Amino acid sequence: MGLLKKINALEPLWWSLFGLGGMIAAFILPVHLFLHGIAIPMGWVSPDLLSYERMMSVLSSPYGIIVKLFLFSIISFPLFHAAHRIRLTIEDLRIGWLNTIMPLISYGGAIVLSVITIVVLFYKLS
Amino acid sequence: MDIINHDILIVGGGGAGLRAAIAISQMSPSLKTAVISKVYPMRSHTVAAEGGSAAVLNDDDTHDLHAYDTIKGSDYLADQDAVEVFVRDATNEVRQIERWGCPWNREEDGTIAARWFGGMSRKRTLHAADKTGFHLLHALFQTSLKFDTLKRYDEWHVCALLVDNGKVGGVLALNTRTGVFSILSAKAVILCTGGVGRMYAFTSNAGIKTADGAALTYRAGGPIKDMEFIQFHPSGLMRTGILITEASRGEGGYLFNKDGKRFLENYAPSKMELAPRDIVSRSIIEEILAGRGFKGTYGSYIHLDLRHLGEAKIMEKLPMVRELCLDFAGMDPVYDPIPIRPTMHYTMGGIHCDKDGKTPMPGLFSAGEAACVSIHGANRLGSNSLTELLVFGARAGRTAVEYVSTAKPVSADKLQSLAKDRMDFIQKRYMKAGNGKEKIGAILSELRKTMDEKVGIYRTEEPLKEAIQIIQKLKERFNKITLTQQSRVFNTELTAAMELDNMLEIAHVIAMCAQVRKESRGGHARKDYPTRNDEQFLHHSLTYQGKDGPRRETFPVTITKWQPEERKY
Amino acid sequence: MKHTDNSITEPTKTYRRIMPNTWWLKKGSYTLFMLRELSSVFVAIYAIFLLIRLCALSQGAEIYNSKTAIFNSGWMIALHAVMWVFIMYHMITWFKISGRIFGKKPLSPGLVTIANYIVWVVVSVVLFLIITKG
Amino acid sequence: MAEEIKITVTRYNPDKEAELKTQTFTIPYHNDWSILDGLNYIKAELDGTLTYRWSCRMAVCGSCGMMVNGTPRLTCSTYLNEFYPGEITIEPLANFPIIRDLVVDLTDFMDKLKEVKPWIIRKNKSDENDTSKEYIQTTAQMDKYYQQTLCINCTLCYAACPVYGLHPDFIGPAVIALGYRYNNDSRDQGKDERRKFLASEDGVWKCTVVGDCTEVCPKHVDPSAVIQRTKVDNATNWFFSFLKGKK
Ligand SMILES: Cc1cc2nc3c(=O)[nH]c(=O)nc-3n(C[C@H](O)[C@H](O)[C@H](O)COP(=O)(O)OP(=O)(O)OC[C@H]3O[C@@H](n4cnc5c(N)ncnc54)[C@H](O)[C@@H]3O)c2cc1C
Ligand code: SF4
Ligand code: F3S
Ligand code: FES
Repeated sequence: MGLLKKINALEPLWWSLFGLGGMIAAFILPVHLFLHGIAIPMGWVSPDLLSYERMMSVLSSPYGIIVKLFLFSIISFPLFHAAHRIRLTIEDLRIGWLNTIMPLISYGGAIVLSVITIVVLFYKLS
Repeated sequence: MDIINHDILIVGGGGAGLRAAIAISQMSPSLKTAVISKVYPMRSHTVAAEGGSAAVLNDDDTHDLHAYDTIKGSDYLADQDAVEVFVRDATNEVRQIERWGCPWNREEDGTIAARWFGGMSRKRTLHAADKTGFHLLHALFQTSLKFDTLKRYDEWHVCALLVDNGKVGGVLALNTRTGVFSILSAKAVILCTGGVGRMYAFTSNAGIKTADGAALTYRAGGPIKDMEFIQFHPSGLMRTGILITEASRGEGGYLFNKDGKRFLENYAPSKMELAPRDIVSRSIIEEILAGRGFKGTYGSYIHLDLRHLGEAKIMEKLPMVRELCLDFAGMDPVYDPIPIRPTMHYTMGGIHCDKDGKTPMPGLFSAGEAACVSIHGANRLGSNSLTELLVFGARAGRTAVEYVSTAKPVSADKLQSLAKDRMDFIQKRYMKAGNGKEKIGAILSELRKTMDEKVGIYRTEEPLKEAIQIIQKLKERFNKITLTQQSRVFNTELTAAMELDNMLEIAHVIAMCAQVRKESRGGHARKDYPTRNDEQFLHHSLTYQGKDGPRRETFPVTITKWQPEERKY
Repeated sequence: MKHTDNSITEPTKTYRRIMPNTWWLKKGSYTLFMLRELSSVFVAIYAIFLLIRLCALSQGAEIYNSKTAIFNSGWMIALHAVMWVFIMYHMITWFKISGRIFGKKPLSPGLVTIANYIVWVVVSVVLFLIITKG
Repeated sequence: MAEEIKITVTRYNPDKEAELKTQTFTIPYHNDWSILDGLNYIKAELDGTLTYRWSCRMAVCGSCGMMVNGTPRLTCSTYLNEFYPGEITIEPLANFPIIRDLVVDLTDFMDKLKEVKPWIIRKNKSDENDTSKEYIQTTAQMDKYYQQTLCINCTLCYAACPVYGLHPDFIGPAVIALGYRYNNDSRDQGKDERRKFLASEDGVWKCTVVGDCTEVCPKHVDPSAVIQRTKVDNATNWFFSFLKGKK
């Protein structure tokens, strides 16, 4: 219980991350998803944009670090955004047993995935 | 029966009651103080006051001028010593409420702003848009919450004063929530129960204004004063009587008859729309009687025109007027004139008390509209009432604190036996009213119709006599009421019956005093005696409950500096 | 309250209504609210997809290309289309709320929301150009 | 035959029955009657036991809130003509315990109202009762909180907020708006004292921005927006005190 209490006490932090993630999701994800998930796979714009070679060259270019930071922020913050909302929604749906451990699962999940993102971006891919 | 002990009990959670409560809590936190109210305090009718609250703040103004305006407005029936105290304390009180958070409108430089109001010779009506009472009440209520020692009985209905040998020892009250009656004992009781408006059909008053305070005092043997003086406000919205504030004229609105004429030039050429309320109301009625009113489904009316003020000014200074018109008359004052006619508005009379809120009964105090100090005399100037709540609420509170420091409580045994008597009475009168078939609703509407028609703006001997007879008949019919509601929890039928009983009692007093006062003064206008008669009637009327109806005495008016003169505007 | 005497406040039985778990189906505005909350699930899924792509990228061309093939399949595109709709809904609601939060005098909520949309258009065009041309 | 309209109301009498019932009345239809006029007609003419609250009948006292066809409304300023010729269903305000018929228990709301310390707090206590002069406050400063002073405590927003229905400990829209009103008053210095309550576990963070509170508010207090602003404010404060090493 102690841990859960501590997590709850960090509410301002979770909420801020939620807000940041929500903003990124609102401003950036629509066009990003449209390109990566629909337009490029459909071939409306050049499919080569996502080819292995191009991706690697972009990431290792002098701007690579900026691209990596960008990728990190559109992965990690939206995850925190979702974590917070899902947690509160589970509470609103009153799924009792899940309720109590939800903070742990959701924020924990977002943290773990963010760490993986960092490892992949900044160690594996460098 | 349960007894709950207090030092001071305030009946009424409106402006006056709360101001008294705060004064006591500040002065003497160790006293057991409680506010008892039949509605949550912030629902009290002070919440509906719109136009403003008068006090001298500006350099071009003086306390003497404010006093003179008030006294002249009162048609010289006000007690001048009380008025002097009133205008002096007023200045501090409006600043105090500012310090407690009231969002008064401001001048450019951030000081409190004032507006014109009827009968005032200076701009001295402070306002918080046109929701002044609302802001004042919420500021008072919210400030009162900071006193942990102040107890509240919300939604408790006071049914009787418990009086031992003329001395007040507490009240008998019904907890509406549980339906249980209890004794709330106290060394001092301050009655702040508001006015009597609901006995009229066309009224600006809320459902709670049912003459309770006056009736409680009257039944307990105390005198009530000047009950014949009822104020009719010129601008009641057609059909409902909902008030369109005088500030709409203060900000420059015009009154037009159906010929498109600003008819006040025939009645009060120097002040026009800003003449005192009694005069403006009568002028409107004259116009309507002369056939110069507009005709509508709910009777004749005249126009209050704000269109020339423009949307921006209306939204800044009179937002509530617009809201009310849109919500309750389906029209927009920015584009159309408002249909209005005079509406019963304010009770100048009330529980007889002095400038410290003291009544002749030891332990009984009063403030606010329920009280008659009297600073309003025969006619109240608009915006003096909210200030009165503050000034005399605070004063009554302080007086009560002084009183309880030496007073002895009435013994518990005595209270029990007094309460038992009252309980028997209540049981018999309201709850087991036996074989009768009378309905509260029917008696009430008959009463309201009678008051509107026969004890209204203009009064004459014959209709007044008829009114008295009708009221007596209604009282008899009341003896045969049957409540359909016999269960305890939130029995609003029971409380409505008690309220109706109170109104019948006080309506009788009003009609009787109006009949006896054979002159016209302020709000009391006799068709058959159209002038003021200082020789015979420059006195207050004090009324006591007699064996068969009200017994009237007279009481001198205090005059200090301002000799009566003709009242012209 | 300092001097309460509890004996007189005998509690009355109040009736408590319990909200059914399906409360959010009872009212249009509540259902829209739930859909908005649901949009965050798709936001998360998209973020995870991106992470998967990056993992694949770090594991070499072969794995990356086979993953990309999956992402290019018809049902994946369909799934993305659904996700896109939800994310657009997220954006609309987000801008509306942010208008209300930041649209205090002298700004108005409408103004802030419009400003949001303008920024959004600019960001989208710039990103589009960078990703496709840069 | 004169026009008529049907009103169905919730009935509950704790002395008698354990469950809620409904009862339908047919009343004459007037196109300028409010729902409250209709209820008053029922009470006077048809059934004196029907129980509900009202007082000002001019939309300012906040007594007469009820669910009208499922939405919280002030019945004194909601008209029959909005529904005619359809039928009207009146229920007690949602999310509150019912005392009797259409009367709900507001104890919880009243307690919370006090908790937020809705009064001017000054560092120097003697300021609070100094009547020698007023505080200076410009109209621009007043604009910062004025909208939130307009709350009439009608609790419609509580009936509209599912979060309050689900978690009755949630402080709720109107009370948070009231805290905001004082926090943003240039005369007040009590923000830190109020924060303990507003930023507590049951405070602003519980709000999931459903937004219905703002939709139903008859006085345009916009609780939804000010709750979010209070979150921003509390989060900022949290980071600052974190940096200063207080947390
Ligand atoms: C529409 C309108 C507009 C007005 N505008 C202005 C204005 O602009 N300026 C101005 O100066 N004046 C104005 N007035 C007059 C002024 O508002 C009132 O005179 C004043 O508010 C009365 O306050 P009060 O505290 O005496 O009583 P109220 O506010 O009426 O409160 C009465 C209290 O007593 C309680 N009570 C009554 N009976 C019982 C009982 N039996 N048991 C328990 N509790 C009881 C009630 O619950 C309530 O709390 C206006 C009045 C009206 C009707
Ligand atoms: S915020 Fe609006 S809805 Fe809520 S109590 Fe206040 S006035 Fe009523
Ligand atoms: S409806 Fe409830 S969840 Fe928040 S925005 Fe309003 S308080
Ligand atoms: S009766 Fe006062 S708000 Fe409706």
